[in-house]
Amino acid sequence: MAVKSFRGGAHPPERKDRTSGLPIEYLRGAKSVVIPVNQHFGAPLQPLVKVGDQVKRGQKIADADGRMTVPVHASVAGVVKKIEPRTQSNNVDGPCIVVEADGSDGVDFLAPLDGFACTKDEALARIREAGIVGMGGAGFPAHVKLAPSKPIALVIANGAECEPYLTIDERVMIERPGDLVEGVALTMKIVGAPKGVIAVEENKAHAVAGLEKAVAEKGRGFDIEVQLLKTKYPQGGEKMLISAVTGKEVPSGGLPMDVGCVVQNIGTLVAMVEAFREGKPLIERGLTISGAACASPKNVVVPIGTLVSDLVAEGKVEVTEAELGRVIFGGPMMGTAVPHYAIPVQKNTSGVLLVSKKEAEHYVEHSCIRCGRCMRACSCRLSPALLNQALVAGDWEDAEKIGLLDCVECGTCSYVCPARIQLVQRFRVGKQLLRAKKQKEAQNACK
Amino acid sequence: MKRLWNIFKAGIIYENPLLMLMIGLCSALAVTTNVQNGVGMGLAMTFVMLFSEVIISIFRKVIPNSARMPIFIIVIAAFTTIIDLVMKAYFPELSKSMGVFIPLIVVNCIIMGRVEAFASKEKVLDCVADSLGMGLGYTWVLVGIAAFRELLGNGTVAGLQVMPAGFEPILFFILPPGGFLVFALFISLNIWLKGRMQKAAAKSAAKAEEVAA
Amino acid sequence: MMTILITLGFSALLAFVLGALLGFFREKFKVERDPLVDAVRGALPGANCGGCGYPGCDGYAEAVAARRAGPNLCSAGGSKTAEAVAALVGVAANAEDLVSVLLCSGTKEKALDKGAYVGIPTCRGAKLSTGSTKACAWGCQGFGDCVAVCKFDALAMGDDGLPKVDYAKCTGCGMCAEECPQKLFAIVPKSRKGSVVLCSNRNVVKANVMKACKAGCIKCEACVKICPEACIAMVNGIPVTDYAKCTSCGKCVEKCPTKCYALLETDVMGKKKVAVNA
Amino acid sequence: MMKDIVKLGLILAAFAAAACVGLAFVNQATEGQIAINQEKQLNESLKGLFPEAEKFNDITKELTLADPAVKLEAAYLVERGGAPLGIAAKASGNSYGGVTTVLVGLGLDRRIAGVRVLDTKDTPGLGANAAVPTYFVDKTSKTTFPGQFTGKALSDPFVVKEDIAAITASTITSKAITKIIKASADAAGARLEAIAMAPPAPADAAGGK
Amino acid sequence: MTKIFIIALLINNVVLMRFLALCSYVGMTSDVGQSVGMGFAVTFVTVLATAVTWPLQTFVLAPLGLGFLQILVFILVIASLVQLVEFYLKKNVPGLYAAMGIYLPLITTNCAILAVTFENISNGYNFIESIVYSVGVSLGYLLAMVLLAGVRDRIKNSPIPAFLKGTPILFAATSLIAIAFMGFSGLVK
Amino acid sequence: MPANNLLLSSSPHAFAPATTRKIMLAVIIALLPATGYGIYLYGLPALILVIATVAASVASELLFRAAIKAPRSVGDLSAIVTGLLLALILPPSTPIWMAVLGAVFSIVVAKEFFGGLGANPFNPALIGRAFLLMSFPAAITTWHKPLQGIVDAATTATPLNLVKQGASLADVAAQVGAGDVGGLYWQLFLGNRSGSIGESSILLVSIGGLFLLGLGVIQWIVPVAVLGTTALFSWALGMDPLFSLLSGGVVFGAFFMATDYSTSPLTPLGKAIYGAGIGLLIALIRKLGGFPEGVTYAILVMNMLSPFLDKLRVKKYGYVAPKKPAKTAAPAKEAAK
Ligand SMILES: Cc1cc2nc3c(=O)[nH]c(=O)nc-3n(C[C@H](O)[C@H](O)[C@H](O)COP(=O)(O)O)c2cc1C
Ligand SMILES: Cc1cc2nc3c(=O)[nH]c(=O)nc-3n(C[C@H](O)[C@H](O)[C@H](O)COP(=O)(O)O)c2cc1C
Ligand SMILES: Cc1cc2nc3c(=O)[nH]c(=O)nc-3n(C[C@H](O)[C@H](O)[C@H](O)COP(=O)(O)O)c2cc1C
Ligand SMILES: Cc1cc2nc3c(=O)[nH]c(=O)nc-3n(C[C@H](O)[C@H](O)[C@H](O)CO)c2cc1C
Ligand code: SF4
Ligand code: SF4
Ligand code: SF4
Ligand code: SF4
Ligand code: FES
Repeated sequence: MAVKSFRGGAHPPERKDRTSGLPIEYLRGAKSVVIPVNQHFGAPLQPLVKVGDQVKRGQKIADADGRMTVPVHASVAGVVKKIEPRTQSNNVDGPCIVVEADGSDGVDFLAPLDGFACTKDEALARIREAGIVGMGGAGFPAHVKLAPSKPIALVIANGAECEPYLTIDERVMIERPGDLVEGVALTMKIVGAPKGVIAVEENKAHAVAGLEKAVAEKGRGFDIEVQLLKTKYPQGGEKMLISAVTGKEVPSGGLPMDVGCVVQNIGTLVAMVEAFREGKPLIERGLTISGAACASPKNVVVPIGTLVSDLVAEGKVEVTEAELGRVIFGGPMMGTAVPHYAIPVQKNTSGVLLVSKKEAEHYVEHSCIRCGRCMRACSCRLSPALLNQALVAGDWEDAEKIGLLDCVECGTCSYVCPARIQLVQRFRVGKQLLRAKKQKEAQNACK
Repeated sequence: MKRLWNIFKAGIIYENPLLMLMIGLCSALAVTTNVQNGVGMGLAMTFVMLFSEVIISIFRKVIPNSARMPIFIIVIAAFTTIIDLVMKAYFPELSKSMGVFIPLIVVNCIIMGRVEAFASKEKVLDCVADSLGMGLGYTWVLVGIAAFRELLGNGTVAGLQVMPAGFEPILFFILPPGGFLVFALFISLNIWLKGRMQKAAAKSAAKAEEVAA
Repeated sequence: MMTILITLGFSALLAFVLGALLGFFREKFKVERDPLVDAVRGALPGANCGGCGYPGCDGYAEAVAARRAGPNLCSAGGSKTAEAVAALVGVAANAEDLVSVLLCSGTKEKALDKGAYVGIPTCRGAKLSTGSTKACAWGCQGFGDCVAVCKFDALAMGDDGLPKVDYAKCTGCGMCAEECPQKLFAIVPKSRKGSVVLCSNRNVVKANVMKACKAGCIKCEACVKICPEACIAMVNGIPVTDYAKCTSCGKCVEKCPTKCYALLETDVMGKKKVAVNA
Repeated sequence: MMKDIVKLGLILAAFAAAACVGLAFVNQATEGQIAINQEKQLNESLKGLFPEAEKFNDITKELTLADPAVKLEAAYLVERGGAPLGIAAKASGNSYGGVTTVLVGLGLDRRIAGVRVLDTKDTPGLGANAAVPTYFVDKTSKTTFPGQFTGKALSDPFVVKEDIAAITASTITSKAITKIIKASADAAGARLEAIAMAPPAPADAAGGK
Repeated sequence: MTKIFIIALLINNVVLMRFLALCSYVGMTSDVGQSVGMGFAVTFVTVLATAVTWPLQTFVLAPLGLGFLQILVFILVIASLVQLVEFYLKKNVPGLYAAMGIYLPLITTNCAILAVTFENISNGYNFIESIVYSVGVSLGYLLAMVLLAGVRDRIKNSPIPAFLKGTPILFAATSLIAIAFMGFSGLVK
Repeated sequence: MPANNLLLSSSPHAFAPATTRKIMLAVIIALLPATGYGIYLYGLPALILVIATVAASVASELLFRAAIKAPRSVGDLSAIVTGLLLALILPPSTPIWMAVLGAVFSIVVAKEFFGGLGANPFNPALIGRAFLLMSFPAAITTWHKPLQGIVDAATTATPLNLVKQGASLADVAAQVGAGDVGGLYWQLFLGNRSGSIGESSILLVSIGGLFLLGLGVIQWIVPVAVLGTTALFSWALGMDPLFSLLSGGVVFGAFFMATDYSTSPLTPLGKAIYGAGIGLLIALIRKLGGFPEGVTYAILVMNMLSPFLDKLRVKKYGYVAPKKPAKTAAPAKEAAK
């Protein structure tokens, strides 16, 4: 099989060996959960419950009207204790519903539905009602992504898992290949794509045999192929993945559907299958808990809203406090560093890293030596060094021309920079300001 | 009298045409390979500036606004020609070594600038003070730069051997790149000095205020 | 003598022709333009030295007239020219002078850090990647983005980690208010008198505020209760003074347990608190 | 409008006329001196080459240079009491930094009577040392670069670093000036042949070098 | 002819080796576009000025014995020329005026132009040579302007020591550019 | 629960091992063979020269930054690289005080004036050399025969000087005692010839260069472009291409100086043009210029073009050509008519 890739990128140490051989542990007995009301990319939700309400597992507890919304469900059965702002994994205080388990196992799932038999609208409605968002990071509502306005030729299952440490997608591919293949088939059915590809990085080549077997057995005759990709960060970035698999590039400012593609994370696909087969909303997810300050690295499935601190308190995760230097929600390349770990797992939390002081290098920005490493590594072929220079100078025109808005914030440039320049952070700030500036200009133009 | 003195003083430091206003640079760099040239150029400039300012100040009321520029040019050009001819006649060597830069006084931004900004508005005596101040300000910088360049680049000052015999001249300083660098350092020195002076002034002012309070 | 005659004839002829040509062309190709440009142009020395960074005096005059450039860029003309130009473009006196007031007292000592932030030293950058470097989500990040945008040199970063407004220089242009990612500046009339709460923490849980910042408003509502004019009300988690009623009696200031209440005219804008950052 | 134009023209004309007439007077006052300067300069240079000379006849048109890279500026037949002493040629050519102008004198003995570097645009301290009277290629005998040519015969090789000492680190200048000298001396020699000036008997040339 | 051109353009570059036209060199190089505009405007006017002053000197001043009026006449003629061109462009070719006209007033006092017209005469160039020389000099000016603009662009965000910020660093940069230009010396012998 | 002491950083939270310091260290290591050989060829004076320039570079950077109260930066080792490179491109007989002056000029004027590491538009070591060449042309163009000590040994002409003075390759071979032209090539390759301290052995210089290429410290484009175009244009101008590569400082310059990060363009196309420009200028200056060797000036001249070449960027991912507004405007105009 030809191994495919994209131009640019870097290869940070994988550090996956600590968890890649460990089967997923199902830790479903949370005593209480803190469920953030807003976990998706889109309009904010309103809680549907009050303090003191009794809720069942799978019961819808927050929702809103509007296309870009998906509801949130209770992940344990119990009583609503509080609805108050809590720190979320993006470091922002947002409204959360605190549910305390009462030992009952009341379940309130949807009715099972045959995704291959129902209409497209029924299928999309189900996906929304089940609260499914992209679990690969951005948390984009899945029912929106699966109703593209352009014809789709290819569905790609994103099994790249290019972030160091993370192994949960790998475990799913090994342990549940059948569900994954069914998810790909289901997606192909919904978007009407003639072809599906499960894209897997080379370092997970051992999962390929199982996947190919599952395709033969559970593929329902859909044209699904398994494709090996070079192990390289950010192979899993949607745009990079598409150019690696198809050779086509998503046009600047465009979407995958502009080149006839839909990309779905492994976890998302499995969650979809469960939502149809069992009527189970997205109330739990798998993630990798790892890092050198974690004495018991593992792959787990936990209810959404589980506080990492609770897992620690219950002894399910061991932390070497003295060594702890940084807590990261997500992978080390794209994740968010948080000030403590009393923070709930969300729908888009693919990992929690308890990084040791030694790993948490404390760096200072030096001056750019113009080595060009960032340019060679940039997955979007931008010129981070020049972009940085333009931003420091406040030259917005130049920054936009170099491609500020095209940056996918993968962080490869910052990773490779020998001068430790905080390129991506500056780009994020720059994008925020540039967008604000453009909005203002548009407003002025309207006037 | 105090006022004239102040006008005169301004050109020497605070509004020094070369260091502060940064105009009329060309001749300042081109002729400063030795001190004689610097003196010659400075005096020639002063001469043209003095007479141009005086004449224009005298006629300032009769010069119509619309013909201002051409008339200024005529006046300046006339005095430039005079100094050119006089130097050719009586200082042939100096005239030769400064070449085209004597005629170019006519477009020297300093003169045009002062004539427009000052002479066309102010009284004759003020103009004398201003042109002498500006001219002297210009000359001392020229001589300063020239002395520095000549000393390091040739081991001499005004043609007299200053450095010990063993000194190997650093030609860089009398070559064009050296001219640019020395000038850069001169300006920065002046900016630094100005900063110091301002700080000192601010400090004393603050002190005065404190005392008053 | 002959030469002198030739000179006379030649020069007179040349100058006449040139002068006439110029006059003719000027009339023929006359282009209307903003009289202010001409006025400014008139005040400039006309040396066309380019020292201002604009293409000649005309270019600069246009820029000044269009308020794209300040009045003090002409180095050839010196201070006199600058004054003249400034007088020409002098903006009509402001209806009301405005100033900027910082609504946070969370100094380095008083407001707790949430963690050890590393990254670009700007408030916006810090906020974007940490939510807030302070345990208080509303507090000042202390990197001085506001200081950097102030065109009037009216802001300086204090040693205590908070920006200081120099009310002698602040023009109330609002650049800092716009730039601050925490939206901590209020632009108020310079003449305003009365009390103000120098805190923006909207967390309604008292314990949370106390944990985060020793200078924060802990929602005890002592100010609301003590005000004899009943002019303070809690709005969105923070006390707000009604300036129509406030008499600057200072009772709320006295009563506030964390001392985050202050009087605008003395504590904020008065000489008393303006720490000159030496 | 017409009136304005005429008025503008007249004012300008008045100023210009006044200025120019003034200049004309200054010019008249200095003209003589400048001419004297120039002549004196030329005379001094020429006299430097031929101290006994009394008269210089311009024969610029009569000399032709073989080397196209060297340009003849002027040439004079030097006379004393009606009898020719030699030819002085002013010629220029490109050197390191631009055009260099040299005055070369050739005696009847077909030896170089002297050389003056009149103008050089070469680097001060390097090539320009050719025109510096205190720069010596031979410190012991205090011979300047142009000085070393005095007394050289036309038949000499004129090769830098062989029979001609170079200015330190300025081979280009040295070669360029040598080329100008050689070319103009050759032309002068040819002219002397043409006007049938036989070289004097060898005994007379003893004073050469 | 090539020699005259190369020498004027590189070896004796007006700005870098001869220190002419420095005021606009410092003032008009804050961005590359500006420096190109100024450079072409100067080229245009220099050639025009040469085309007018050379015949004026050769056919009028010299025969009439009015050589001493050279300075006055040349500067007047150039100044008027610039004015005329400016008036003309402003009214009739506003597009070009927007691009170039704004630089014209600066040119009146650009000493390089006047120097070229003087040197055409003092170097004894014929008409064609004078034109070539003027093009060479002004393109040399353009080149120096563009190079400095490039360097300025490159260093605009650099942590330059405070005492050098502003004009000093421009001259220091010019010094280094001039050092690099020494490499062209001796290229034409 | 730990409080207030965890690191809060923006992603990414991991970094590649390369740091500025390690990169500079690699360059120093790559230069060691050539440096050692230079010391072997010219003895103690060469060693003293190297030590002097390095010390002067480091000291001037330290002192200057202390004087302007900038953060100390000698830890990044770049000053050592500059000092070392400067020594290696000077004649072995350069008086120490001159070399020190050159090093100070390199660091202070060419580097620190512009903001220090990475901000300098011109190659500091080459500016230092050009400054010395300009200031003391005699001293910096005096060469010595290798392996004879330089205290009282005779000066000599370098092979390039000989060619400049019109000698043929066979003459040169005879002069340097290499027998035939083939022997001359071999001798030049191994490095038994006069010249600057570090440039002599093409073999050792190339080993250093390949070491840097292998480590990924430098990219292949610039050296290949420089060497290729030097050979090409030398041939086109009627010079021997192989001799052109083997003589003078071309190989040294191509690997160590044209590749200097701060002064060379960032993009592949920019690098290619930059390298080609250097090659062309080297050939031109050698053939027509006032100097026998033109590497210094060729690189410095191209340094000036770097800011422009930086604009030749690679097309970004998903680049779409901007729509020409003219097309939409034209019909509108017609409609208006
Ligand atoms: C730099 C970068 C790296 C990413 N890496 C992965 C990855 O390794 N695995 C993954 O599933 N999604 C990854 N994503 C998210 C994908 O781009 C994409 O959003 C996701 O695969 C879409 O599936 P979802 O909507 O089901 O999450 C990455 C995104 C970016 C910007
Ligand atoms: C800045 C500089 C200026 C120079 N000026 C001259 C010069 O005016 N005349 C000259 O012949 N050589 C000059 N040279 C030296 C030549 O470039 C070249 O090194 C020399 O002609 C070779 O001669 P050599 O064999 O005596 O070393 C200069 C060199 C430099 C670096
Ligand atoms: C990178 C580098 C650049 C150099 N640049 C020059 C230069 O521009 N001019 C010069 O005369 N010598 C330069 N040199 C020194 C020359 O190599 C010297 O002229 C050389 O010894 C002559 O070459 P050859 O020994 O092959 O004849 C440079 C040396 C190096 C290593
Ligand atoms: C590959 C490479 C080449 C370098 N070449 C030079 C050089 O030619 N001259 C120099 O002064 N420094 C050189 N340095 C060191 C450093 O980059 C130099 O000091 C910077 O130019 C200073 O900003 C080099 C460094 C590297 C990594
Ligand atoms: S973060 Fe942006 S600029 Fe940096 S490598 Fe990724 S896409 Fe490129
Ligand atoms: S990787 Fe860092 S040091 Fe290198 S060019 Fe990019 S920003 Fe500069
Ligand atoms: S007031 Fe705002 S902008 Fe200013 S330092 Fe504080 S957070 Fe930053
Ligand atoms: S609590 Fe109030 S005073 Fe303290 S940091 Fe927050 S906003 Fe500032
Ligand atoms: S441009 Fe030459 S003096 Fe101003």
